[in-house]
Formats: sequence, C-alpha cells, structure tokens
Amino acid sequence: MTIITPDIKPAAVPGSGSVLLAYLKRDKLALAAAIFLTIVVLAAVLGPWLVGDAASRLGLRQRNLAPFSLASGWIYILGADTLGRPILARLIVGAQNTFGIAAAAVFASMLVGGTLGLIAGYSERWYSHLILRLADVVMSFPSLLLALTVLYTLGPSITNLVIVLAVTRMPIYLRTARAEVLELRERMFVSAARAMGAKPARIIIRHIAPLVLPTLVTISAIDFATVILSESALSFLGLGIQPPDFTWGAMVANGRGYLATAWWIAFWPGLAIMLTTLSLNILSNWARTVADPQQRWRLQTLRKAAR
Amino acid sequence: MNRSVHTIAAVVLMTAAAVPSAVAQEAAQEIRIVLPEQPANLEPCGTIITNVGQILSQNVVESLTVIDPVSGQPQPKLATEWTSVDPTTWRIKLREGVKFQDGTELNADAVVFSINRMISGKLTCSNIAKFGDAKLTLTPVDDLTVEIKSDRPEPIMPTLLSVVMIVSPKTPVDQAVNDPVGTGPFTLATFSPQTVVLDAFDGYWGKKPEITKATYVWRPESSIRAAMVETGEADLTPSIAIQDASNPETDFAYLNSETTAIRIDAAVPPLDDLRVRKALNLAIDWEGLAQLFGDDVKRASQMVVSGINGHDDALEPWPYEPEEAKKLIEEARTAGVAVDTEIKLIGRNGIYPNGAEAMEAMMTMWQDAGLNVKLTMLDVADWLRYLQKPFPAERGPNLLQMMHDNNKGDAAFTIPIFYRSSGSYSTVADPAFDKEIDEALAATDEARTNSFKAIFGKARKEVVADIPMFHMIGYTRVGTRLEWKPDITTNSEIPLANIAIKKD
Amino acid sequence: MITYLGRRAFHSILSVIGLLTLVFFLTRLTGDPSALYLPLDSTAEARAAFARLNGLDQPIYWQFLEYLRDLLQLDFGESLRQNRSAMQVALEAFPETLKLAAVAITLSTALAILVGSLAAARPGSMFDRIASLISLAGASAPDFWVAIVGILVFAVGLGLLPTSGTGTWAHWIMPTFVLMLRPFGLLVQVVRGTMLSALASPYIKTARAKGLPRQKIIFGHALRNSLLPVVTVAGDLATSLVNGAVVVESIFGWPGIGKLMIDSIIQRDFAVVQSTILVTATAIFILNIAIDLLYAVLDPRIRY
Amino acid sequence: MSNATNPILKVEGLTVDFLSDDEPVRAVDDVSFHVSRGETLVILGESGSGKSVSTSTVMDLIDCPPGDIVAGSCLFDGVELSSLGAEARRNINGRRIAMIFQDPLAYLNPVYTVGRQIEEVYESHGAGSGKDARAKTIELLRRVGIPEPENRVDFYPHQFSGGQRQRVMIAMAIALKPDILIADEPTTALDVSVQAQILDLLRDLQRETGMALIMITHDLEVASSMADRIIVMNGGKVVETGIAKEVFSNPQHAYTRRLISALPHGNAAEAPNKRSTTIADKTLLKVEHLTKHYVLASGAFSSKRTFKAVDDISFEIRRGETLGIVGESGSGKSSVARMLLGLNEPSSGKAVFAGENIFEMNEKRLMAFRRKVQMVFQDPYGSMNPRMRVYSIISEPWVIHRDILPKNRWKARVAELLDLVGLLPEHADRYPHQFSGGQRQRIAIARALASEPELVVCDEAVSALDVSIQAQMIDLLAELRTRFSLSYIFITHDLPIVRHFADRIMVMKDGKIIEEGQTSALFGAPRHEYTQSLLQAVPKPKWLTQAQ
Repeated sequence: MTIITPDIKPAAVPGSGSVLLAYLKRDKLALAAAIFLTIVVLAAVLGPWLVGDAASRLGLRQRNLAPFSLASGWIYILGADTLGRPILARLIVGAQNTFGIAAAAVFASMLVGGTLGLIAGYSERWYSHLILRLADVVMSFPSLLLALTVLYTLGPSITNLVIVLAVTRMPIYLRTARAEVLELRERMFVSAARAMGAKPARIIIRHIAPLVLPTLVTISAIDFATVILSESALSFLGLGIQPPDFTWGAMVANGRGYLATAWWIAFWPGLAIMLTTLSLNILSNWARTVADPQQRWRLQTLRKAAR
Repeated sequence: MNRSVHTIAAVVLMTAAAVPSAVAQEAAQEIRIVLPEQPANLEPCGTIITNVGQILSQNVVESLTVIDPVSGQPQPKLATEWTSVDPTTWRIKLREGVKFQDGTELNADAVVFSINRMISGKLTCSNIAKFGDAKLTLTPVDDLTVEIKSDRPEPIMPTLLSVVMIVSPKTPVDQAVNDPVGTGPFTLATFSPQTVVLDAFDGYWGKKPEITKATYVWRPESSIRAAMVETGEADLTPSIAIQDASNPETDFAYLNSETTAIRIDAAVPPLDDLRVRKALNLAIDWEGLAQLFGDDVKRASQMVVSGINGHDDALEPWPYEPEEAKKLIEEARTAGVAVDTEIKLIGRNGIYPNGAEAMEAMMTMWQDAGLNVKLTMLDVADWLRYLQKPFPAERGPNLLQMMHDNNKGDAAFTIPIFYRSSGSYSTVADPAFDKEIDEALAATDEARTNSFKAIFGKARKEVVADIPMFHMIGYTRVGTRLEWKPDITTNSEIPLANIAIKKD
Repeated sequence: MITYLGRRAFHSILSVIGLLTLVFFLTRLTGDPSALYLPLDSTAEARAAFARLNGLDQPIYWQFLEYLRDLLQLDFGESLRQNRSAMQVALEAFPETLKLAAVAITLSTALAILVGSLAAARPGSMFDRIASLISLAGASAPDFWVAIVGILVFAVGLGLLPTSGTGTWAHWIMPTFVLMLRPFGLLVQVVRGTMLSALASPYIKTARAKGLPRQKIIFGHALRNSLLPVVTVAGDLATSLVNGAVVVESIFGWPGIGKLMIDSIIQRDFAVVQSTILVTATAIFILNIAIDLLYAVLDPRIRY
Repeated sequence: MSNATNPILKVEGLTVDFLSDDEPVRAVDDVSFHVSRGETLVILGESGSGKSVSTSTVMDLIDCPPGDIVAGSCLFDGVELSSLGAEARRNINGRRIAMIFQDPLAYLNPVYTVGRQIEEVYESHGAGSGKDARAKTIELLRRVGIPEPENRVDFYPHQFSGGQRQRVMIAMAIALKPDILIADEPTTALDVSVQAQILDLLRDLQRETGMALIMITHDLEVASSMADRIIVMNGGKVVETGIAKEVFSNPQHAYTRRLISALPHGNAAEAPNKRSTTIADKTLLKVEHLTKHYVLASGAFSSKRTFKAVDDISFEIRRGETLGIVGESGSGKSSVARMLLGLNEPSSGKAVFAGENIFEMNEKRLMAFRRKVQMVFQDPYGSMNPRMRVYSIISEPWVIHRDILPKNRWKARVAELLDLVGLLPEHADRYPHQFSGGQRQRIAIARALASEPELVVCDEAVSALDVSIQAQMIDLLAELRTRFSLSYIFITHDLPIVRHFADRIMVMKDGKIIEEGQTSALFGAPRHEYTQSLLQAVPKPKWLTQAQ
C-alpha cells in the first residue's frame, strides 16, 4: 500500500442549509417565489388570529366596494366582496383552508399512492396487479362523480373534500413510485441487502423508500398547485368547499359572476392562486436544478482564476 | 429563434384580424334565445319545467286556458268557454277550426287523448302534479265539447287546465317524446345537443307571428348570456343575475311569481318555541339583505305574490328589530328553552342568484342575535330530503332555504303544502288550522279569497312556521332589435308570437 | 407484440368492468332520482309510479344483474332525462369533446416542444426565462377564470371572437386556448427538463464531435430522445381532457361529454352516467395502448 | 516514422479550470503535447488526471460544468483553433479531427440506426447524401469489420455487441478520413479478446490513412501496445513524456515508476506472490451440476427458446482457498455468483455448504447461511445505498441478524472494521459519495466482513478501479484472507489480475467450465484454445511486436 490516493474532495453537497440559501440567492425568481410562499404560509398560520373577525363581519352597505380606497380602513384596500366583507381579510383567512386542504390532500395521496406504488413495484404477487388495475380505474374515473358521491354520502365537509382530491391525485404517486421501484430494485445495493438476508419489508422501507421519496416530493410541489386549481374547479361546479367555509378557489368561483361589474372579487383570489402555484412551480424547477449535478453550476458563483 | 417567435406572433395577430365579424347576422325575422340550461327533453307533459316550458309552451303546444298575468284569472286559449255543471263536473267548449301541425283536427277526442295521456301513468308527467291526487274522468260530449269529472270538488278547474298541453292524437301514449306536435304557431325543426330550432307554422289558427324562426341555445353563466345579447349573438335571455342587469336599455326587471323563504322546523326544539321563531324573523336586517337581490325586490309577508287569489296586500312583513329579537331569545332561555342548541341552516346550491351569500349573511345575523346557527349548503337531491316528508330521522333543529313559485293564480297551490299537517313541506301539525284550510279550499269566489287571506295572516302572526323573505325579481336582457317585455309568466313561457321586431 | 396487445386489451376490459361496477353502486349511493324528475309537489303515488316505470323499485343487486344482462346484449339503458338511448346520448357528445381535446393536446404539445426546446437550447437566457414564466403563469390560473375574462375581453370588449358556441372556426379559438393553457405550461417544463438532460448526454458529445450543425443537434438528436417522457405526460394530460373538459365545455356551451357527464351525475341520470363512463374509459384505455405503441415507435429499444 | 518537426496538432501550455462554488478546480495545468501525421501519441493517466480534458478542449466539447480556458494555444495544421468562429470550428470536427469514446452504447444515439448516424457525417459536411452516403456507409461498415453491412446498416446501436458498437463508432470517426483521430479509452469497457481486435483495427486504419492517433487510456498494456510516444499525466499535469519504449523501460518520474510497478500483468517473475498459504483440506462448498435456464420471451409466431446461462457446472472450494472464475461478459460467471448468494433460483443442481444444500434450506437455515457467505460487488458505489451513512451500511448485517452483536458494541466494531480496511473511524459519519472509488470498495469489504463470513464472493470487485488501486485492493483481500482464514470466489474478466492471487482458476465460456486448474499450471500451459487466446489477447508492447 504504497500509493495513497488523493482523497477526492466531496463536491458541495446539496442539502446543507447555507449552500441552498446561496443557490436560492443566485436565482432571483426562485428567491422571490420563496419569499412569497413564506408570506402566504405565515398568513395561513396567523391569519385567522389576526383578521378572522374582519373576514366574516358583514358589511351589506359596503357591498362590492372598489379596491384601492382607504376610506373604509386599510383592510378594505383590496375592496369588498358581495356581502361587504373585506377581500384582504378573506384572502388571509382563506389561505388557511386553501393550504390546509391542498397540503392534506397532497400528503394523503403521496402516502397512500407512494405506499401502494412501492408494493406494486417490488412484489410480483397478485395484489400488485390488483393495485395496478385499481390505479387504472381511478385514472379513468371522473373526479367529479367521485366528488359528488362522497359529498352526498358523507356530507360536504373539508375532510371529505380532502378525500376526494387525494383519491384523484393518488395514481400519479402510485405510478411514479412503482416506476422508480422497478428501476431501484435492480440496483446493486438492493441485491447486496438481499444477499445479507434482508426481508422485503426492510428493503422497501430502508433501502427503496428513501430513494423514491425525493421524486415524490418533487411531484408533490407541482401537485400542490394542481390540487389548489382542482379545488377551485370543484367550487366552480358547486362541488367544492361549502359556505360558510371558503378557500381562494371558492372566492374566485363566487366572484366569477361579477367579473364584468366588480372584477376585484374574483381577481385577487385568482391572482393569489396564480402566484402561489407559479411560485411552487418556480421553486420546484429550482430544486430540480439543484438536484441535477449537470445543471447545478448554473446556481453557483463561478469565480475565474486570475490570469 | 427570434424569427420563429415573430412568425408566431404575426400568425396570431392575423388570425385575430381575419375572424369574420364574429357576430352572426340573423335574417331580420329570425331570433336567437339563450337559456340558462339545456332542456333535457321536449316532452309537452313537462312544460312546468322552466327550460321546457320556455321553449314549448304557447309556441309549439298550447293549453286549454291561459292565466292572465295581472288578474290571475283563466283566459280562453284552445278552450273558448267553460261552465261548471256541478261541483265535480266541468264542461269545456273547444275552439273551432284549429289544426295540429301534423294536419289533424283539434276536437274533443284529441283533448281527451291528451289528458288521458297525461294521467295514464305510463310516462313521467310533471304537469300532472298540479292536479294533486285528483282522479279525472273525461267524456267527449260532442265534437267540440269535453266533460271533465273529478272525484272531488275542483273549483279552480279552468285554472288547472292552463297546464294541460294539447298534443296531436298521433303522439305515442306510453312513451315520452322529443318531437312534440301541437297546435301552436311554431313547429319543432331540430333538437340537437346544441340547439333547438322552431319554425313558424303556416296553418296556425290565430294571428300569424312576426318571427319566422327561433333558435334556442344554452349557457349556464349569466354573464356570458348577457354578453351574448350585448354582442348581438343572441336576442333575448331570461333570468340573468342582478349584477349583469346593468344596462337599463336592454335589461328588464319583472316581478316573477317566486317567493323566497326559510322554513322553520317547528316540530323540533328549540324551534318549537314561538319566541325563538319570532326572534328569527326579527333578527334579519331586511333592508341590507335586499341589496343582494336588487332594488326592485319586494319584501314578502306571505308565500304568494300579489295577483294570486288569496294574497293579502295589507299583511305587514316582519320588521328588523335586533334588540327585540335578543330579548325574545333571552325570554325563551329563561323559560328553559335550549336556545344554545346548534341549529342547522340548510341551503341549496344555486337555488337562486346570490342564494348562498344570503344564507351566509343570515347566519351571521342570527349568530349576532345569540343563536347557534350553522350553515350547510347542499346539492339539490340532498336538500330535497329535508324539504319533503318523510324528513330524515336525525334531522335535528333546522332552518331550510326554499323558494316557492305559484304562478297559477290561486293560493290553493301554496297553502295546503306548507301549512296543512299533511302538506309535504309542512312542519305544522295543528288540527284546527287543517280544518280552516280544508274549508277555504272548498270555498269559492270572495269567501275563498278571504279565507286564504285569513290563513296567511295566521301563518304570519300566530304560527310563524316560516320566514318569508322576498318576492323575487327576474331580469331579462332583450336585444335592442326586439319589441318585447317580460312579465310574471316569463319563468314558464316565452311566447314568440308576442315578440315583435323593431322597425328602423 | 400481438400477445402484448391481447394482454393489454384483457387488462383494460377488466378495468372497465371494475369501473362500471364501481360507478353503478356509487351513483346509486347518491340517492333516489325521482325527487329530481318529479315536481316538488307531486304525490307519493306518482313517485312510486316513476320508480316502477324506471325499474328503481327493484333491490340494487337485482338492478345490477339486469344492467349486466342488458350490457351483454349491448343495451345500455334509457336516459331518464332525455327519453332516448343513453349510449346514443353519450356517443353524440363524445366526438365533440374528442375534437376539442385532440386539437388542444396536439397544438399544446407541438408548441411546447418548440418553446421548450428553444428554452433548453439556451438555459438561463431571456427567452428561457420569459417562456418559462409565461407558460407557468398560464398553467397556474384557474381555467374558468381565464375563460370568462377571455370572453369579456375578446368577445365583449374587442368584439374579435364569438362569446361561445360552435360553428365557425372562430368558435374554436377561445375554448382551445383555455384548454391548452395547462397542458402547454406543464409540457414546456417537461420538454425543457428532458431536453436539458438529453443535451448533457454522451451521444450529444458524439454529435458535436461529428461536427453536426447546432439545430441538427438540438432538434435531431436531443429532441428525439426527449420525446418519451413528453409523450407520457401528454398522454396523461390527454386522458384528463378526454375525461371531460367540463369547465370549458360548460362555459363555452360546447356540447361535449364532460358537460354531459356532470349534468347526468347531478341529475342522477344513471344510464347516461354509465354510458359516458363506458365511452370515456374505453377511449382512455385505447389511448393508453396507443401511447405504448408510440413508445415503441419512438424508441427502438422498446419491444413488446 | 514520427515527424516531430511538423506536427499536425500542437498544444502549448494549455491550462483549463472547471468553475464551481469554490475556487476554480484546475483540471489541466500547463499541458503541452504535439502529434504528427502517422504517429500515435498515448496520453496515460488514471481517473481525474485531466487526460480527457485537454483533447476535449481541442474538440471544443467542454461546456458543463463550465470549463474556462485560462491559457494555452492549440495549433491545428498551423491554425490557432481558438481564433476560429463556431462554424469554422464545427467544420473541423468530424472532417479533420474525429473522436471515439469509451462507452459506445451511451455515445451512440439510441433512437437512430447506425447507418443514419454515419450518413449524417457525410451530409453535414457536404460529402454526399442519399444513396451515395448510404453506399459509402455500407462500405465503411464493411471496412471496420461489421458482418453483413448491407443489413446491419439499418440496425440500432442496442442490436450490436460491445465490440461491434465500437467498430461503428470508429467507422463514423474515419468516414471523412480525418487528419487526427482521438480515441478516449476506446477499449476499456470491452473484453480482452475484443479489445485486441479493436486495437488491431485502429492500427490498420492508421497505416492505411496515415492519420495521427491520439489515444487516451489508463491501461498501461494498451498504452504500451499502441504508443509511439507517450505522455503521462497526474493531477492535471504532465509528469513524464517521451518515446514509449524509453518511458516504459526507464521511467523517470516517481509516479510513472509506481504505475508501472503496480502493473498486475507484468512479468510473473517480478511480481510478489499473493496466493494463499493456508489451504485446509476441508471442503467448504461443493457445487454439483448447477444449471440456470432462462426462457426467452416468445414472439407470436416463434416458439419459446431457452437460453442456458449456466450449463451443468460443478466445482468445489476449500477453506482458505481462493477460486478465480474467469470469463468474458455473457459467460455465466455472474449468474453462478448470484445463485450461490440466493439472489437467483437455479434451474437445477445443488450447492452443498457445510453439509447442507443451500437451495433446499428453510428460511431459518438460510438466514444462518447468509451470515457465512458475503458478496463484494463490482461497482462499490452502486452496491451501497446512497442515502445511508457508512455507519449504517456497515452495521446493516447486525440489524438483519440480530444475534451477531449487541447494539452497544456496534460503534466500536464499525471503527474496528474501518481500521481493518484502512479507513478512519470518523469516516463512519460520511455518505458513500464522499469517498473515492477505492475507498468505497474498502467500505464494501468492511460490510462483507461485518457478519464474520467464511466465504466472500467478489464479483468483478476490482475491475472498475484504477490500476494502482487494483493492486492495493488485491493486497488488502490477501491480507484479510490470512487473518480470518477466508475463502474467496473471485470473479473477473481480467485473467492477469488473478494470476498472483487465485489458488485455482476456472475458465468459463457460454455457461460451461472449459478449463480448470492450479493457477501456475494454467498460466504456464493453458490447454484449452480459448484460454490460450485469452492469454494472448493481453496486449504486447509495440516495440516488441515491431521488432518481430
């Protein structure tokens, strides 16, 4: 052992906080998206406590108050809705339901779909085929029928809305997880674990799941946006969240009749949805760049040597 | 790269510019009507369904009588006169010289055929519901006279006959149809998933209408329907939302026959307490709430509109007295009523424009008054379970959003359903009240009118089983090309014969 | 290949049967349709007659067996609303949706491939940033909102396009555009991503070492290899469009199957719900098989 | 032969940085070389030495992560390449300078036929199109030794064998008779017999066209067999340069000397013997009539075919013995390993370990057996879960076999094992990607030792490593064998590697054992023709062959 190989210096590992922050700063658009999302999440958490009362206080004499006027107080800066409630306050309070529903639905579908996908990908028993057929069925099942059935039989509630959205998004995770597993289970470290005598459960949980998870999380960021949009489409068809609860999607749906006369009722929540989904998409793009060793340099500060 | 972007932009601009004036120019005598909903079918027995009636009624098929929108009294149509032979028998004289669109003559046999087809039970017939569970027997007396017998006195038979659409005897008896043949001034030309087209019928017995062709299309969004009339793509659209009725030149408000209300489930505590029911009525800022429905709505004190036999103009609606409401609730609380029980306010999605907003507003107002009201918005089918008997077993205290449409001229279409203990929507169970109602239904003329008024008065002041809200306003946008004004009947029919084209 | 197709078809038929069974029972869970078909004030007798007339008085398992029996005889039932064969209703509406969906997905895929490739050719450039932002913004807006604003602006405000309906090619512009927004936005991202990794792959180095012109490298070598994931995503998006462009159809009065399906569901028109689902599910399964075959065309390494 | 006075390509003082977050990484530092027509220049170096970067700069192939040419000049045929515009530069690539790469499967576009990819060269340089280009392409394929070129021209890259793919790459490169051909590790992924053919082809073509050949390799034998002149690179710098024979016979720089001494293929007399000294008589594993069939998917019109991956093989191994299984790709040697490890089911046959047939063991017995047999895989990076720390990787056998070690002793034992394989205890907290290839293989060995096995199966365990690291690994394995009286099954395609390590050697071809014997006997007098060809395929130095 005479030759000591130089210990190859590990490249900056994506994952450590300061490095990520530096990468974020390099991409101004992603930075803006991150800041916007932070603000929205803060609003969702603190909103009801801050402006909860204002959001549900009737002001029938301030119906459809136009925006950009401070005459009725700063809370009316974005105007008022059809019952004279300040839109700003409702946006802030509505963020909680919007994010809560989307997060719960995405999480549930990722958990269930991911688990089923892991099983369907690793095992070749009969239940794997059953899972795949199930995914086929859900894929070709109109989500609206599901929404109506669930809302009728279980009653309209936020939980049931989450169930509907989660079930309809589930096949995406199932199929992605399965496809990843099909590739991963042929990897050598899985063979190594099997050679050591590891049981399938251990291989799936310890070896495969952690490698599938990042892909699923990447999908979930975009899916989060999709769920917000689906929820608003359900509201448009009258199958979404039911009053007095509301989300941004429901606000747009309710305000759509006023686009010609009081555009601000549907515009602000629509803008909020758009900026949120846009931010999520931008951030997931950024995350993909960070994760890709061949693209990561675009986010790095490239210092040339002096010459 | 840049060049391709420019090319794309140029192509887009060119396409935009090249669009031929998107507004389809209809020939002068042809009109286009845009409805909110696609008619599921065109069975003449279903004309009381708004979107069927607005196409067929008085255009393709005609009834024996029509109701005068002002007086509420039946007027001749295919029947020219009618007489009551005895309390259960009416004799109807038919118009002479009327031909169906397939060439068949209108005669007593055709009328008997049409009514028998309606009551046969071999097809789903909505219109028959207006007759309740009455059993009818028909006999042709001579070629143009028909005798109608019912199993119990039917003082308003001529009014009821306004829902009887007379169809050609060649119509199948046991099958609903989509190609109705009637006596009206228009024949059905096409019925596709996109349009219904009516053509003028040359052999019409009455005055020849100005319109030669009418095309019906449908769009659910009120704003789009309004836009279509504005851009000239359509000439007329009924029931647009108040916020879209922004152009006084084209948008007409009309008092429709609809009355909105909240039904109080008076059978379940704490709503069985009269003080609570009164408080519910007093706690609403009616003037503020009216903002949601437009300046022209009328505050309601009873479930029928003016013009219906039995409507009491003198009956005062509930005022807005929040303090009084709070006081009543406190009284009830002191008397041991569980006023803090959660009360379900059951709304129906899309029941009328701004219906959900109204429910939200009312919920907030009741909460302010100290009641624990929680809103649930339901889909039609689900909501129906609460509306109709038998009610769901575990329904709990509930308030139900509803809308009642009586355009048939008589309070008999209203009172028994709501206030008689057997009424399918009724939460009232008062034998004395039942008796009063039965007597009123059997009465005729002025006695009938007065006893109906008395019942409405009692319902408002003593029973308080509902919260009458407003007599609603409909808005119709009529293109500048047309000479026509909507009225109380517009919700059930749009007679093309009454529409004229403006002469420039 | 033939074995493969047979197996796929067999699986698809199993799935369709499962789907129809599920739909049958789920729709019946949503309650009795008689309340919706009869006027609010009709009598109990009338309701009973209605149930009898439409076979709704039978126990549900019996109704299901009857449904299966009829299905084998290619009888798909009568529409409660429309008084005619439910399958006829569904088959009338389906081509309308298919036309719209096909145009929208084809156009958005083609455009996305162009824009995505150009963006990937110069990552980080102005074109890349603007293209990404615009495509994502389009995909992020609620479609019904865009549709209504579009009508208000282009039909009412500028008078360039008809508000809604069918007929001339001008009627196609807005529905297609609205329907394209989301597929286009997503596909641009997919194309851009796969193109970036394709452009970094070894065979591109070979192409450069051969001295190929740049556009040939991008569109000839990298793009061709990027098409597989694009086809997958486009296929999924097409599936969701075939399954009902409900929002666009109902706003623009497009007489498609999505609108028919939602109307039938709300109206509890069971036979039509079943028929629409049978039609769309069949179309989706055929689409999936077609996509599998397309894979084999695009990638010679894939053989079934 | 060499024409140093008028080189076709002259690189002077080339310095290239790769940019990233930290200080720029200097990939190539002040590198100069030149090559003349008809001459072969070999750039020799291990991975990371910068040997590919300099030629990529010449081809203008460097972009990501962004390379930054700090200094230097590339004069091609008297023209400074960096002064040319993109179009002029493109015109040189493929036409005047061509390049072939290590892994032709990845470097050929999978979705186009090979014919189309070659025709493209003609078309994009305006040297023919359509039928003309196709005819030229077929001729070219014939020249590089593709059988039935008229048909094979329409095949896709995946339908060719590895050697044929490299021939296709070569055809593509020489299509326009370039002045220079750059070959970047052209034979690394190939079996030795195929490697010899490809090298022959390159030499023939060079003779025919008189082109200059720049060959990049880490393999000293390949280098010696091809080079007229050689430059040795290490750490981005040129450490030695000169006429090939002189460099090999009299290396000046310390690094070159180390490289040459690490050569396992060197003269048998010089190399130290690393064979086992303590072979017991007791048989550890006895394999009898082991067979593995695969049923190939049947088409619609063809009947099912079976493919015999392993065809009735029998052997045994004694405690403390090292059995080398040698064969080229597809010979079935890895299938044997996978079956012995219980990763694949055999079609028939048995393997008796400690008196019991492992294919008939119940679950409990199988668990016990798995402790006794461990495997070290070819790709140390792929065989470790990238999300697990070294500590978790090494301790995993103890998680699975709860009774090996109480949990409180794991940490200490991991440190011990790391020390045993020459790593530091603090490495336990790192992830696999933070190590070099050799270090990773050490971790894999530590993991294999964790369950205190009696038999370790090494499947191409050193093939992916640089030559100097290979020697270290062999040393380590030999040392561990002595300390723990381990037995090894050492599977490799590289016959010379096992020469001083294996006690007995088994040569496999097409699923069968064709020759078996004591190592020295086998090397001394190979009986089977195939074994002989394997031994002869090892490249001989050019100066020797030319002298003959």
